[in-house]
Amino acid sequence: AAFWFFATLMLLFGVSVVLLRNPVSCAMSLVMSFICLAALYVTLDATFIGVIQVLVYAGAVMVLFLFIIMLLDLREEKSRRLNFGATLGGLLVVAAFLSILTQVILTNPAFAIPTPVLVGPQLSDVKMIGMTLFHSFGLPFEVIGVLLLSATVGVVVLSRRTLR
Amino acid sequence: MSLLLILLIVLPLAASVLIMLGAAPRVMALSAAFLNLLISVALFARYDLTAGGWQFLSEWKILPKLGINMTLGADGLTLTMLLLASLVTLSAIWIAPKIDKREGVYYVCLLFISAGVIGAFASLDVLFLYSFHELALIPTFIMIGVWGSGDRQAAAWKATIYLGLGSFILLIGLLALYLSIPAVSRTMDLRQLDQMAAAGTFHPSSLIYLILLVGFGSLVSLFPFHSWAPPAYACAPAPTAMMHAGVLKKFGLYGLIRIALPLFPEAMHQFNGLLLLLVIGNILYIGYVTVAQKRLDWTIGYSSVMHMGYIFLGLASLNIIGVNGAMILMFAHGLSVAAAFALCGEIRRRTGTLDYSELGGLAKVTPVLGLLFGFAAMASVGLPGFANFAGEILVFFGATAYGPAMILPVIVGVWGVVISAIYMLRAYRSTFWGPMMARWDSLTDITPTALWSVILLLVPLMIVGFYPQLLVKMVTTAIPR
Amino acid sequence: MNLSTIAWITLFVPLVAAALILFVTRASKPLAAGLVILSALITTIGGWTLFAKSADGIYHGFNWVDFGHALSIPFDLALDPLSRTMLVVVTTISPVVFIYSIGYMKEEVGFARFFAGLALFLFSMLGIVLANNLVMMFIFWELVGVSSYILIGHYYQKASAADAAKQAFLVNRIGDFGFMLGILLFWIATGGPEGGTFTFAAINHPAPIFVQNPALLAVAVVLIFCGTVGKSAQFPLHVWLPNSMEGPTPVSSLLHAATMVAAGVYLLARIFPILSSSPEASEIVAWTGAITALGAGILATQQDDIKGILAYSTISQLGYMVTGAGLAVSAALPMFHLFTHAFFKCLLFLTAGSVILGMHHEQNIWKMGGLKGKMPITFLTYCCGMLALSGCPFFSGHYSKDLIMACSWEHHRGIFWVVVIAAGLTPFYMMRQAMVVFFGKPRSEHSEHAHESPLVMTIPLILLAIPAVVAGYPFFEHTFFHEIGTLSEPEVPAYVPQVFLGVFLAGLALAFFLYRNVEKDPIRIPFLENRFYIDDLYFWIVRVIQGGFAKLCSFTDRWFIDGILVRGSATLVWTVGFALRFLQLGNIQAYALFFGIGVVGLIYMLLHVR
Amino acid sequence: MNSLFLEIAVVLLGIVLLLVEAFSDRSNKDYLAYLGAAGLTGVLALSFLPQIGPLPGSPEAAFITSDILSVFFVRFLLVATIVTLLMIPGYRTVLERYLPSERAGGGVGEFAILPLFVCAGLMWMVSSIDFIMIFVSLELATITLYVLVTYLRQNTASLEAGTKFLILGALSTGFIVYGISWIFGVTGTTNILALPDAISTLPESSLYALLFGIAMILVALSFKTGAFPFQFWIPDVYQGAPMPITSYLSVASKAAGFVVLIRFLLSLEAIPVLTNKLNAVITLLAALTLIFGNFAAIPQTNMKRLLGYSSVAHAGYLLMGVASLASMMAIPAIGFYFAGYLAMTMLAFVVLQAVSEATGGDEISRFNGLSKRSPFLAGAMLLSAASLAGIPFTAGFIGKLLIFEVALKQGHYGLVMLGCVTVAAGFYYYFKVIRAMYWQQPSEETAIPVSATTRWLILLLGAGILILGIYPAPLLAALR
Amino acid sequence: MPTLANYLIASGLLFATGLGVVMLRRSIIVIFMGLELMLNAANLSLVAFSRYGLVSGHQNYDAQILVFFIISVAAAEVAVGLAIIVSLYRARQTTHVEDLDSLKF
Repeated sequence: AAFWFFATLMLLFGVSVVLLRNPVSCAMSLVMSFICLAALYVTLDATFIGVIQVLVYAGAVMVLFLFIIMLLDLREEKSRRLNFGATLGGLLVVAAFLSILTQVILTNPAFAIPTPVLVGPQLSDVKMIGMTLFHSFGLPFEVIGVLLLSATVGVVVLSRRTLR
Repeated sequence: MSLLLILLIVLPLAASVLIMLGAAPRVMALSAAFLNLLISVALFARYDLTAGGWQFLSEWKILPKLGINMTLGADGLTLTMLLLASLVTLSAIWIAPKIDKREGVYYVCLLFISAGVIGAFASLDVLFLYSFHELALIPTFIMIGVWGSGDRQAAAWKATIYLGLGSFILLIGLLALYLSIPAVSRTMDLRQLDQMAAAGTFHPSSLIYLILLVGFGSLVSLFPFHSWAPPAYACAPAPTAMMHAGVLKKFGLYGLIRIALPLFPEAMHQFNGLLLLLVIGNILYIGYVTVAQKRLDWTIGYSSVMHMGYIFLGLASLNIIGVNGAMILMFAHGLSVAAAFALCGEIRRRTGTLDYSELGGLAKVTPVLGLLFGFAAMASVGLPGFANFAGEILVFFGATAYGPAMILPVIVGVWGVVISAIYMLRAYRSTFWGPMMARWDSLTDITPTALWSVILLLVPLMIVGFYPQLLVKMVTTAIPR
Repeated sequence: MNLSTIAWITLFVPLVAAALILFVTRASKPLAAGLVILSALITTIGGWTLFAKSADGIYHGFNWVDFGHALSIPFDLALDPLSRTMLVVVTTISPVVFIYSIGYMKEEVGFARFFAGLALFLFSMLGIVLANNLVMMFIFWELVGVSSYILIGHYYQKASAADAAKQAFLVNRIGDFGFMLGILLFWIATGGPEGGTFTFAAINHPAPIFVQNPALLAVAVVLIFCGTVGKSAQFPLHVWLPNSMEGPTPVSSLLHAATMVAAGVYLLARIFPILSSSPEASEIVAWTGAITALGAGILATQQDDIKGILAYSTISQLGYMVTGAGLAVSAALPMFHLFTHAFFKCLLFLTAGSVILGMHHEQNIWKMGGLKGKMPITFLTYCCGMLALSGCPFFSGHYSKDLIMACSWEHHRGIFWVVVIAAGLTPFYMMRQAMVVFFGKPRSEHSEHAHESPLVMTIPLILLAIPAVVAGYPFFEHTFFHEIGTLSEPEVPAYVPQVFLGVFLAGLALAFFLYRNVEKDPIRIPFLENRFYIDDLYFWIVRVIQGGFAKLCSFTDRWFIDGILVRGSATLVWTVGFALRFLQLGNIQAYALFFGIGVVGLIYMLLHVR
Repeated sequence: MNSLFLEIAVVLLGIVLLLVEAFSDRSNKDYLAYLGAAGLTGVLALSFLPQIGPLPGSPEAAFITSDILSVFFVRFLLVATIVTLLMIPGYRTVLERYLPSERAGGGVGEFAILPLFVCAGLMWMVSSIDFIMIFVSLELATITLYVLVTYLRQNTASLEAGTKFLILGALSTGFIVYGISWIFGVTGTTNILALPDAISTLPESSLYALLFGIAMILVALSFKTGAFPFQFWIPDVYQGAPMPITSYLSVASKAAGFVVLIRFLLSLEAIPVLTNKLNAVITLLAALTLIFGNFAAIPQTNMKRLLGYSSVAHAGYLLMGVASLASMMAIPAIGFYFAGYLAMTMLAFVVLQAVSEATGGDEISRFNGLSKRSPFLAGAMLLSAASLAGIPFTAGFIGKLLIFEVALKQGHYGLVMLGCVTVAAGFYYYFKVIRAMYWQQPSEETAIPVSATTRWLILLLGAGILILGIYPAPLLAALR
Repeated sequence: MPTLANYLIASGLLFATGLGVVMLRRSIIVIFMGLELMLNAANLSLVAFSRYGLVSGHQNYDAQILVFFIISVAAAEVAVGLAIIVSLYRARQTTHVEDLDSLKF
C-alpha cells in the first residue's frame, strides 16, 4: 500500500519535472519526488539511506538548486518553438527504453518474488552500514574524500568572482 | 657481418640530418650520392658469383619473438637494383636545378627517397622491405606539391592517397602471409620463407597472392591501378620523377619477384590468365592511350606505365628466361625513363611548356639535348644496343617458352614495340624536328652538369645493351628454381 | 693477321669511326669525312681479302646472352659464299658513295652528323651481312633502320623530311613485327627452351614439327618474309621508300637503292633452303614480288621527281629479286640481280644527284632538259646505268633479268607475264626520264646554267659505270655465284628471250616518240600520279582508325578508370564524411537524443543478436 | 612495495602543492607545474621498484589489483600527466587572458594541480577490479575534468565545452550506475573478477537482466572511450577545452576507459552465452567508430577539432584490438598502440599549442608555411602526422601493424578491409597539415619562438615515436 | 506486498523520466535535475536489490554503501555542475542549451 502510494506520487512529481515550465516549480517537484523516494527506501528497511536521502537531497541539493535559480533569477523557459523532431525522437527513445526494460523485468521470474523476511537479531541499519563502510570499503571511501576535496577546489576556482 | 649495405642506407640519412642541422645541402647530397654509387659498384663487383645466394649479410634483432628482424643482404638482383638506385640518385641530385626556396627540404626529400628505396632493396625481411619503401611517401608528396608544375596539388594528392591505400593493402597481404605460417616458425625472413616454400612446409592461400598482386600492382601502376602515375610524373619535378619512375616503382616488381615468385608458384599459375589480361591492358590499352597524349611529359609518364607491361609479361612467363628478361628490363627501364624525365625537365626549364603544339625543331638550338633525348627515346623504343632491347627480347623468348596460352600476349607484346615506336618517334619529331618557332631562337643548349648526369645514365644502359650477359649472370642468382 | 681478326675489324671499324665523330671530332668537317672514308676503305680491303681468301666458316665472338641449354644467343660471324659476295658488294660501293658525298654535301650543315650516320649504317649493314643467326640479323636489321632514320631525317628542319624519316622507321617496324614473331616461331619450333636455335645453318633444315605441319612452316617463313617486305619496300609496305627520297641523294643511292633495301632479299637468300622447302610460302613470296614489280613499274611512268622515278624503279627491281627468290632453284638467282642492280642503280642515283646539284637542287624533271651537253660525264654514265637497268643486251641488267624471266616462265606462267609487262615498263620510264632530262631544250633558267659536277663526284660515277656495264658477264657470274648455287639457264623456248628483247625495244621506242621534245607530260593519269591513292589510304587509316582508337582509349582512361573508378570513389568517401559531420550538430539535446538511440540500439542488439 | 602507495603518493603530492600554492605568493605559478611534473617523475621512478599488489584478504584486495595491465597503464598515465603538466607553462598566457584574476597568475596554480587528482583517479580506475571502486575513481577523474575543461571562465568556447561535457558525462554516469545496480541485482556482486562464477550459477531466465546491465556499462564505457554513437561530445569538448586538458582527455581518460572495458570484457568473454553477443556488438562499434572518426575528419579545417575526430578514429582502431581480445597478442597490441598514441597525439598538441600561441588560432591554415617560420616545429608536426597516419618507422605504424595482425588472426576480415579504406582516408586528413606546412606560403615571415621546455618536450616525444617505431621489442616484452 | 519487479519498474520509470527530462527540456538547470532523477532511480533499484537479494537473511549492505557513495558523488557533481552553470551564465547570460552551438560540425 505504502509502496503504491509513494511510488505513484514519486513518479507524478518526476513527470511534472518534465512538464512544468518554471524552473522553481521543477525544483520543488523534484524534491518532492525525492522525498517520496526516501519513503520508498524506508519501505525497503533502508532507513539510513532514507534519512541521508532527505538530508542530502531535500536539504543540500535542493537548496543549492533553488539558490542558483534565484541567483540567476531564471524566468520560465522562453516558450520557443517546440522542436517536434527532437521531442518525438526523445519520446520514442524513452518509450523504446521502457518497453525493453519492462520486458526484461517481467520475463524474469526471479524478480516476481515477494519481499523476503529479514531474519536474525540484527544490529541497527546505521551500525551495519558503518561497519561495512569502515571494514571493507575503506579505499573507495578515501577516494570519495579526494573527490570531494578536488571538487571543492574546483568549485572555488570556478565560482570566485576574481582569483588571486 | 658486412656493414656496407647499412652504410648505403645510413649515408643519405646522415647527409639529410646534417642538412637539417645546416650543412650546405647540395654538397652534402652530392657527396652522399657519389659515395653510395662507389659503394654499390664495389658491392656489385665484389659479389661472388660462384657462391651465389645471399651475401654481405647483416642482422639486427627488432622483434625476435615475432620473428621480425632487420636483416640486410644482397644477391645479384639486389645489387643490380642497388646499382640502379644509386646511379639514378646521383644523376637526379646532380641534375637538380638551382633551388631558391627551401633548398634544404628539397635535398632532404631526395635523400630520403633514395635511402628508402635502397633500404627496401637491401632488406631481407619482408616487413622492412615494406617499411623502407614507405619512407618515400611523404617526401614525394612534399616535392610534387612544392616544386612540381602544372596541376601539381591534385597529382600529389592522388598519388599519395593511391599509393598509401595500395601499400596498406599490401601490408595486409603480407600480414596474412605471415599469419599463414605455422605459429611455431613465424618469420618474415625471406630466406626462411623460401626454405619453407621449397620444403613445402607451408602453403599460403592463393587469395593472399591476389591481395599482394593488387598491392604491389598499384605501386607498379599495373593496369587498371595505374591512373596515379602519369599525372604524378607529369607534374613532379624532374629529380622526383626520375627517382619515382626510375627506381621506386621497381619496388613493386621487386617485391613480386621476391615474394610471389617463390612462395606462390601454384597461385601464379592459377591466376596467370588474369595477370596476362592485365598485361595486355598495360601494353595495348595504355599503349594507345600514350599515342593519344599531346604533351611530352604525359607521353613519357604513360609510356612508363606501358612498359611495366613487358616486365609483368616476363614475370608471368614463370621461367628463367622470362623472369631474367623482366629483371634486366627493370634495370634498363629505370635508367632510360630516368634519362627521359631528366631531359624532359631540362626542356621544361627552357621552354616552360611541353605541349607538342608549341614545340618543334628544338634540335636546331639545342643539338646536344636533342641527341641525348634521341638516345633516351631510342632506348625506350627498344632499339638494339640498349639494355631495353635485351630485356624485351628475353621477355619474348621466355613468354614464348611458356606455351600456347602466351600466343596472344606475345603478339600483343611484340606489337607493343611498334606502338612505343609510334609515340616515341612522334614525341621526338614534334619536339626536336620539323620547323621551329621563332620564340625558341634564344634557347641555350644543355649545361655540362646536366649532360654528364644524363650520360651517367645512358652509358650503363649501352654497356648492358651491348653485353647483357653481364647482368644475366648476376640476376640469375635471384631466380627461384 | 688471321682471318677472324680481319672479319671482326672489318665489322667494327665503321662503328669506331662513328663513335669518334660523335664524341671527338664533331666540329671538323674534313676529319669526319676522312675518318669515315678511311674506315670504309679498310672495310673494302677487309671485305675483298675475306672474299679472295674464300675464308668460309663461323667466327665465334662471345655469347650475347647465355642460359646454357635453355637459350643462348651467340654473337658470331658467318662467312660463306653468300655473305662474302654480299660483303664485296657493300664494301665496294660504300667508299665510292662516301667519296661522292664529300662533293655532294660540301655546302651542307651537319656534315659530320651525316658522315657519322653513314659510318653507323656501314657498320650495321656489315652486321647484317655477317650475322650468323636470326637474332643477330634482327639486331643489325634494326640498326640499319635507325641509321636510315637518321639519314633520311638529315634535313630535320624540313617537315617533309622529318615525317619521311618517321614513316620509314615505323613502316620497317611493322615489317619487323612479323620478323620478330617469325624468329620466336622458329625458335619454339626447333625446341624452344629445350635447345631451340635460330642459326641459319640450323633453321634451314626443316624442324620435325615443320615436316609434320607444312602450314606452320609456311606461316613461319612468311613471318620472316614480313621483314623483307618492310625493308625491301615490297607491296603493301612500299610507301616509305619513295618518301625516303627526302634524304640526301647519296643516302638514297647507297641505302635506298644499292644495299640496305637489298638486305631484305639477302635475308631471303639466307633462309632460301627453308623458303624453297615450303611451296606455299614460295608462291606467296613470288606473287608479292611480281605484283610489286608491276605496280611500282606502272607508278614510275608518271613520276615527275627525278629521284621519285628511280625510287619506284628500285621498288620494281626489288620486286624482281623477290620473285626470283620465290621461284628460283638456288639463292644465286636473286643475289645475281641484287649484285648487278646494286651497281647500276647506285650509279643512276649518283648521276641524278649530280644533275640535282647541277640544277641547284631542282628535282622536277619538267624543269630540266637538254643537259647532255652541259654535263657530259653525268650524261654518259647515266646512259650506262639506264641501259643496264632497262635490260639492254650486253649490259649487266640484261643477264640477271633474263635469268629471272626464264625461271619464272619455267615455274609459273602467270607470274611470267606479269614480270614481262614490268620488264617492258622499265625501258619506258627510264627512256622518258632520259628524254626529258637530257634531251630537248632547257625548261628553266636553272637548266640554262646547269654545270658539270666536280671531279670528286664524277670520278665515282665513272668508277661505278664500269661494273654497271660488265657486272653481268659470265666471269663475274662465275666468280661470285657458282659457289652460292647454280645459275644455269633453264631450258626455255626461244620466244622467251625474244619477248624480253621485244618489250625492251617497244618500251624504249614508245618513250622515245612520246617524249621527244615535249614541254610537258603528254599523258597525265591522276590515279598513277597519286600512287594508286595507297599513301592516302594509309594516312587515313593511321589518322582515323588508329587515331580514333587511341582517342577512345585515352577517353575511357581519363573518364572511366580515372574518373569514375578512382576519383569517383574518392568523392564518395569525401561526401560520406561531409554528411556524417552534420550529425555533429553542436546541440546538447541532439547529442542526448543520439545517445539515447545508441543506448536503445545497443541494448536491443545485445539482447537479441545470437 | 605496495602498489597502493603510488596513487596515495600522487594525491599527497597534489595536497602538498595546494598548500604550497596557498601559502606562497609568487605571481608566476609555472614552478607548480614543474614541481608536479618532478614529483610525478619521482612516482614514476617508484613504480619501477618491485611492487606487490594489495595483500590477499586485505579489504583493498577486493578493489585493487596489480597486474600487467594496471602496472603498464599506471606508468602510462603518469607519463601522460607529466607531459600535460609540462605543457602548462607554455599555456600560461592564454590562461591569464581568460581568467578573471586580480593579479597575474591567479588561478593558474590550481590549473596545474588539479590534473594530479585526475591522474590519481585514473590510476585507481585502471587498477580497480570492482565496480564500486571503478565508479568512485571514475567520478573523481570526471568531476575534476569538468572543472578543468571549463577552466577558461571568460572563454565561451571553454564554457560551452564544459557544459556539454558536464551534461553528457553526467548522463553516462547515470547509465553506469544503473548498469552497476542491475549487474549487482542479478549477480549479487560488484566485483568484476567474481562475475564469471556468479553468472555461471544464474538461471537461464535472468540472462536478459544481466545483458541489460552489461549493455548499460558498455554504454558508459563507450562514452569514455569515444565509440560511435557515444562520441559526439568529443570533437566539441576537445575543441573548446584548454589545450593541455584536451591532450590529457584524448590520451589519459580514453586509456583508462579502455582499460576498464578490457577488464570487463576479459572477465565476460569466457562465458559461452555472452561471447558471440559481445563480439558482435564490439565489432559493430569498432566499424561505426572507424567510419565516423575517419570520414568525418576529412572535411575538418580546425586542427584541434581534427585531432578530436582523429582520436575517435584511433578509438576505432583500438576497438578493433578489443574485438580481438581472444588473441593473447591483443593486450600487448593495444598497450603498444596506446604508448605510440600518447607520443604522437601529445606531440601534435604541443606543436599545435606553440603554433596557436604564436598565430592566435587553431585552424589548419595557421600552419601555412610553418616549414619556413619554424622548421623545428614543422619537422615535429610532420613526424607526428606521419605516425598518426601510420607511416613505417614510427610508433603509429607498429601499433597499427599489431592491431591489424590480431584482427586478422581473429578473422575480422570485414573490419580489416574497412580499416584499409579508413587508413587511406587518414592519409588525406593528416597530410592536410603537411600540405599546409610545406606547400602553402606563410601569411607572415616572422619566426615562431619555441620555449626551452617545449623544445625538450618535443624532442622527447619525437624520440619516443621513433624509438617505438624502430625498436619496439622492449615495450612489447614488457607488455606480454 | 509489492514484489521486486514493482520496485524495479518504479525505478525504471523514474530513470526514463530523467532521460526524458534530459532529452526534452532546454534549460540546463532542469536537465541537470533530470540527471539527478536518473541517479536516484539507480539508487532505488540498488536498495531494492539489496533488500530482496538477501545474504544469510541480512540485506546486502554493499549495495547500500554504493548508494551512499552515489549520493555523495551526486552531491559533488551538483556542486561542480551548478558552479559551471553559474559561470556560464555570467559569461553568456543564458542557461539555454540551444544557445550553446558555437562548437559544431
